[in-house]
Amino acid sequence: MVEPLFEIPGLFAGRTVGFLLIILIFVLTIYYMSQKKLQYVRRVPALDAIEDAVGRSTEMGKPVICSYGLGGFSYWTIAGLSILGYVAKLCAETDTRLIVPTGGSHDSYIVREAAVDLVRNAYTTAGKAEMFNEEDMPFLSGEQYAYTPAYIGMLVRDKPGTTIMTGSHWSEAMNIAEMSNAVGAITITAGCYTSSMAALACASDYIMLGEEQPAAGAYLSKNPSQLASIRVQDIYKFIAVGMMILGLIAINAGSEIINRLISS
Amino acid sequence: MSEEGFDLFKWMATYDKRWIYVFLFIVVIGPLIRPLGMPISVSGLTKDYYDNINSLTEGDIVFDSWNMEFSGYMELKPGVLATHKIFIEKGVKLCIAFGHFEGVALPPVVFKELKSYMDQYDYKEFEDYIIIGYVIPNEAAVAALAQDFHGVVRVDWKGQPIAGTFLDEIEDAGDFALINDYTTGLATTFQIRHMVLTYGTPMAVNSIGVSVPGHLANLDAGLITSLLSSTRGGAELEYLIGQPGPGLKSMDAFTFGHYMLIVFIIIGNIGHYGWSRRAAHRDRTGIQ
Amino acid sequence: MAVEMFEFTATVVGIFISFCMYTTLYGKPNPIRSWAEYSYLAAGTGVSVVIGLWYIWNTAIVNIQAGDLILIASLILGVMMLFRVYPKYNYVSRLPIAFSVGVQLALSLRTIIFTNFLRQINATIVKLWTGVPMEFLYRFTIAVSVITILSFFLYTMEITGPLLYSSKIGEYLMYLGFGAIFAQTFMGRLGLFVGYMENITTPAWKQPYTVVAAIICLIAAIIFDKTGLGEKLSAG
Amino acid sequence: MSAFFKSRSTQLTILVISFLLVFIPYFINIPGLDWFSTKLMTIAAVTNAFTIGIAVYSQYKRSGRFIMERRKGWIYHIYLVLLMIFMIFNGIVFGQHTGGYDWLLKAVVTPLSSVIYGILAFYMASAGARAFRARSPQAALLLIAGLIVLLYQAPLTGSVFPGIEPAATYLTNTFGMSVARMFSISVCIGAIVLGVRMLTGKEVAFLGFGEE
Repeated sequence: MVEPLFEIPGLFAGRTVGFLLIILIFVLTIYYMSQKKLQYVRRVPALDAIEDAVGRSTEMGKPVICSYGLGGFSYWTIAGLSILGYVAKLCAETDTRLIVPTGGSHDSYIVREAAVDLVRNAYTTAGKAEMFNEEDMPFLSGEQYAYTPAYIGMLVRDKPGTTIMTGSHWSEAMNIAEMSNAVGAITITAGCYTSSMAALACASDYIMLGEEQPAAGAYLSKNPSQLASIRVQDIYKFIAVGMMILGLIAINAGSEIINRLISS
Repeated sequence: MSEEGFDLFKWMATYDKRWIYVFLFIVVIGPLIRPLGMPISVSGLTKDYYDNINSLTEGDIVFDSWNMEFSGYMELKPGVLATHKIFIEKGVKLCIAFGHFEGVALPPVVFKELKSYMDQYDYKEFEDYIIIGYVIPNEAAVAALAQDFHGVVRVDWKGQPIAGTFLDEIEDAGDFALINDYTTGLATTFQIRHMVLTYGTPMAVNSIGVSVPGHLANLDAGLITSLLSSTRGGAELEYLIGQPGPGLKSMDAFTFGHYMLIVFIIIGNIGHYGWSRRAAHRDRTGIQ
Repeated sequence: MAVEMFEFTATVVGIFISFCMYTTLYGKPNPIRSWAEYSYLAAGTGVSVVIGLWYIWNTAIVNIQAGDLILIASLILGVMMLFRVYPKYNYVSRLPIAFSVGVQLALSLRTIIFTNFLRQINATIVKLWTGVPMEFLYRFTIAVSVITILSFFLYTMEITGPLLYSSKIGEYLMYLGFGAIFAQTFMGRLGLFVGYMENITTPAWKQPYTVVAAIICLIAAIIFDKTGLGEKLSAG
Repeated sequence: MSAFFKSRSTQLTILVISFLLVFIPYFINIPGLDWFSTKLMTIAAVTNAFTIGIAVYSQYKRSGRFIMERRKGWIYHIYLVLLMIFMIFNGIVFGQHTGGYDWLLKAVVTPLSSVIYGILAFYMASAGARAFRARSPQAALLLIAGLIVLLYQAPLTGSVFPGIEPAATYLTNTFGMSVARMFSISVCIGAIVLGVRMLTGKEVAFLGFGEE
């Protein structure tokens, strides 16, 4: 590591810039969350893919399966739930049967309650409260690899026209995506870690890469804190890119100033 | 195009996927029962890992974290055994911790494989290695262990006190000469954050293939010092230390498994261009 | 002999139950697969409970006995956590959850900015030309890839102008990366499968059991499928 | 008393205080606080370990429902509950390194753990065989990079054609690594922002917080 550029008395050397960056995230997030005007987030192409796929299921008279991952409360799950709400709305409007497998981890049953409310609301808002059936949101298991075969069993029995996997799906995603493909469903997935993105990019008909999912979730939910999150992430990506470009220019001109700043 | 040719293309595009499963079983089990001993090459990554481990000296204490389920061990076995052979030969002392509850099934299996080696170098439990058990179930546990080792761990996995052993020299994570991690991705991130970043202890990682891309970024960022990737890396390490084991034995199956996939990809592409693309009914939805 | 018998039976049953599980690949439900699945679920949960208790004993009780009385709090909070399963009093569990989430959040936030952000940026900022052409190619590619791929993931602005070119390049480079990552992931999964097959074919005495178990399970899967019994007798 | 536990502000206060007690000493040197925060970590680690009790209870409850309602596969749930109880009883009474517990660990848990993840090799293979098609420029790049790295990873190729190693290493260590790095950067910020949202009480509904 290089010599730090500066030190602030009382703060541990080498941790100052990190500390300041975290504080800045706090400030920016709270600022954007408190703004009356909603932050702009662009519509991601994934949403068109979801609409098309649900439309195709409706035409074929086949159900749609949409899961929101098997994690507990997380960054991905929140996004997954927003997308689930949207899919429920589309299904309610077009009278398409929606099946939502839930469970998969020890924490998942907390999220399940939120998911049931969300889907019920979507049906009520569309004026089709009587169409909502909680039996179509079964809790499969609290264990990942009991959830997976049960999910696959569902695919085989119900032969959906579309399978949408959002939220955080881990290694089981490949089993499900392959089986979904085998039963002829359009498979839309979301990758939430590097190797899963690469594998799912092959196994699915459409994949939401990394942050495309939270962006889609924020776009659909119009929730100020989700929108603020995407905004702050973008700002920090600019900071990262800016630091890299400036740093590369500086270091190739013989100055380690940016490296020293980062190490402060 | 002739009628037969058309059928072949159709088969290439639409064959039952279970044929892939059958072939994969055959190409893997076959060479394991009758090994061919094909040659392999050694990558720069493995050479660096070997140098990293080899730079330890007698009496150095290594935090040996077995962050794997039994399934992870199946993939990392060659690397685990070869690395421990180096440790044993060098007289490095090991503090073994598990990051998954299935870890408790591993020591009898691993030490059974290493028994003759341990006898040869008189390598004994409690004098040379101590198993502290499943002590890193979550991030808080890793951070606490890193900051105050003896405040968290007082007994080994069988309940015997560790006071009076070589672990007396350890106060925090900074006192380990190296963290050696065999990982399926459990507590590794937490160890990087709370042991490496905070105390600057070097860390060598023996990772399953799935996590290799992520660890390459960590390696480039200097967060880990070396990386041994999957079974292939283990086999290369066996080759470097001149001790053929399960890794080199399974390399034939490894080669055939890869070639088989390549053949099926080629078949699929021929089928795609020869049949599916013209039929094109699948792509009509407009979705990739 | 008792020990050998123990090893022998565990190994043979292990091989058989493995192939029961592999019948999943046949693609149709059957009871032997359900049996394997439920055995794993039961035994796996059993092990995790026993090991969890072991952890609590060794980390809390042993340390309390040694005089670290502050750890008594961990037991109290832990017991409060268990109230979660009891709907009437589940609010009791909210305090330990709040505490535990607070601590975990702090641990993750205080370090992640260094490992995932600053160190990664720092590693990208390097002298491009070191006199070795290959090194230059690597460093230059990494710099271009990271910057362009990052620009592909911007969502709060319309992608136009130079950003459009950058994000398009980023997308293509990312797919090159995905190809490499897919291959590495396949290597990992194949390594696991090969490793396990090596385990059940070495030493040589296991080989006949492996082959016989594979054949029996395959035949069983076909019979269950053709007779329709699989769907009826499996767990669903 | 119950009002105290139920109060949303109590929960948020505890969340924020425990956060600060662990977060601050990492950056600012306050004598004594470091020791205390280490103890808090151990307490949190043990507290978390109790969640296994919740997991077992949910499993038991779910199986109970299957059995009571005689749903399809209920007989498997009887087997599951009995085996689970047997395993826990044996492990606690006779210890972890002996008897039925050890046997089941070796005969059931360890092989099936390997099989369950090992099956993914088959799905990866079929996904690759099915989807590695040059359908678009992106897919073509994926195909080319994938084939080169797959070829290199087959150990025989590397020793027969040494030229493939630099190509494959270049792909994995530059493009593959960059994807991982980009992902690492963006996930990090996402995680911190989520933390802020939780600490400001915007997301805690998911934890089952709030007035009743």
